[in-house]
Amino acid sequence: MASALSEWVDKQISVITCDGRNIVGQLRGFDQVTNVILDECHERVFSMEAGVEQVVHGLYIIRGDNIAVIGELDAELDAKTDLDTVRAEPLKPVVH
Amino acid sequence: MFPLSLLTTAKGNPMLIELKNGDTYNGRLVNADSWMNISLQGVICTSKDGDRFWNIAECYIRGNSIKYLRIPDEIIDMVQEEEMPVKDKNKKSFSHRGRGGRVNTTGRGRGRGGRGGRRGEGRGNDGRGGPRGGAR
Amino acid sequence: MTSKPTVLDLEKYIDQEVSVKFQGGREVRGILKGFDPLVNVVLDECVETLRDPNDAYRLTDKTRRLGLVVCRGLQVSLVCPNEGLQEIENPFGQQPQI
Amino acid sequence: MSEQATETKKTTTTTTTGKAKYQPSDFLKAVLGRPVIVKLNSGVSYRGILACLDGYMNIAMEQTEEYDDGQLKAKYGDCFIRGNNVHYISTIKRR
Amino acid sequence: MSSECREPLDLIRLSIDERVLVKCKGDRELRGKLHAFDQHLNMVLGDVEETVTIQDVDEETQEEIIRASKRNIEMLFVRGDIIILVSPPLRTT
Amino acid sequence: MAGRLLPLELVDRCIGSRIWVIMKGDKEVVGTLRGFDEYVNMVLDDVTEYTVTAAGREKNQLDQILLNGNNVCIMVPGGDPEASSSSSSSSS
Repeated sequence: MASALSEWVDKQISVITCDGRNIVGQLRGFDQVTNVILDECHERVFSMEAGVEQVVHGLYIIRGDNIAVIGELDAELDAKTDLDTVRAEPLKPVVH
Repeated sequence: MFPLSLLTTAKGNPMLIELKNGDTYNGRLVNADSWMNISLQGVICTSKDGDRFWNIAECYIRGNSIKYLRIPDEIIDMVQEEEMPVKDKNKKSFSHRGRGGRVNTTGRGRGRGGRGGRRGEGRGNDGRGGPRGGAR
Repeated sequence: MTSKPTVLDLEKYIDQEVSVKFQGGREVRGILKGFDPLVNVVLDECVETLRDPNDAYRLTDKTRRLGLVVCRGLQVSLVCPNEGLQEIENPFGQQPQI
Repeated sequence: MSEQATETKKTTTTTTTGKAKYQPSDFLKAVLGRPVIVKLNSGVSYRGILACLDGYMNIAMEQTEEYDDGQLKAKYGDCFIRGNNVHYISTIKRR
Repeated sequence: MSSECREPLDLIRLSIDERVLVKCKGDRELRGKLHAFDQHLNMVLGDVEETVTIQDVDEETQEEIIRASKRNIEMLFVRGDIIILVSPPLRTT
Repeated sequence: MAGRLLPLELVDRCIGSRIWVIMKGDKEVVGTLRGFDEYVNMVLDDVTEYTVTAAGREKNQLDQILLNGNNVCIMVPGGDPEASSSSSSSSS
């Protein structure tokens, strides 16, 4: 079963980790347990008081058992959203 | 490209590893295996809340206790070099990598300010995830 | 059973003091007496650093003595020698460099 | 605990001092049909008659009573408990 | 005594197309008709009533209030690893 | 010690005597080790179960138990928590 991720290689994806963080970056590779290579990635930190803070991180290997959600980033839609005006509660960690 | 082959290529390079308990480890990668078990040397350990720091000569980290690894950007170019067939090695695609100085890197993003909350049983690892032990 | 070498050969730390951290937040230190490829570890004169009852990942300065113990490899997150382990000031200026 | 645990033990390892060994698989065979207490990692415990058990410590019990912090919370005619939550299975002392 | 129960999952097999009680992690209980299950205990339940027990502390009186919120779901896929206990409700007292 | 000590050999030598088992969470168990399997599930006799909370150590006696080895962190041959003292000393 070709993994859905293979279509997104070299594309911009958004990952939500089990500790509630949101990391956006270019998918460079992945493996069977969904370990993921994210290049030129940055973390989006949401808060109710300020706009979305984007923290540049660079090259990441994220472990599959720490990933909750992966989605392809819609570049146009993302460009249109003004992250400075976005206010949101940060996600809580997954509870096992 | 496989994450574990990228990791192997990164041997000898500095990297940052955050564990599931929230501590981060900055050090040089000495060795890694197929379970992502890792040994680092010249390590600085930062506590979960970013308020305490330790110097450690060397440490063994178990793969399944890792959240993520941050490795220097150049490593990925080294791996692509190896993978690229010889003929088009010269016309290396130069996507605007913006590899220059990093802009407003404020480090650990949301890592600062402990996540707190009792982890309780922590990662309740339910033996069902991996390939099945016994015949079913 | 064939002992596939682990990524860190613990042999060189035999009879030295090491620290072991477990999944879920427990942490102990003791003299390394033995180990196996699954990183089950034998520690002598072992001492556990107790944790904050409300936060399993926050250590207190309270400890308890356990003596000769076997640490279960399945739950081990980290092993490091205590030789050269010392707490330091924030070495990162403003944020961790890599 | 995987499937092999319930097959007859392939290698019978006796202790270096030759002490009688009572393996988990022996316990599982001996406890079938007897009243037991099953404690889960969450602290909740179940008292009932152990009907059957498999290599993952999945448990089927009858006339089960659920206790949390010593208080009776529920009763189940038959119930299945998923093995990964089990902390221990305990026999009940013959009074 | 009970029918010969060779394997605990037999108890679940006996409950196919019957209503069952499924107790899940996170103080959640599901009551519904068991259509299918697999060895990971992933389940398909029909005509389900979900009960979530919530504990909150009343700010003024500081005493603990326990309330249950219920909802009905027509068809539900339940992932096996959140399941703690399964019981045929007919015979629960 | 003769040569390097294999951890599971030490546990094997403990069969027939008391053992103190400390789990990943806040649970501890002390009993006489009867046997264990390759997953270190253990059969214990005359068991005392401890649940350690901020309030203190809650004790409970049990007859014979099969302890799931999945969350076992530390095993102390012969050890018994009543004997050991919990002292507060500055961490090294």
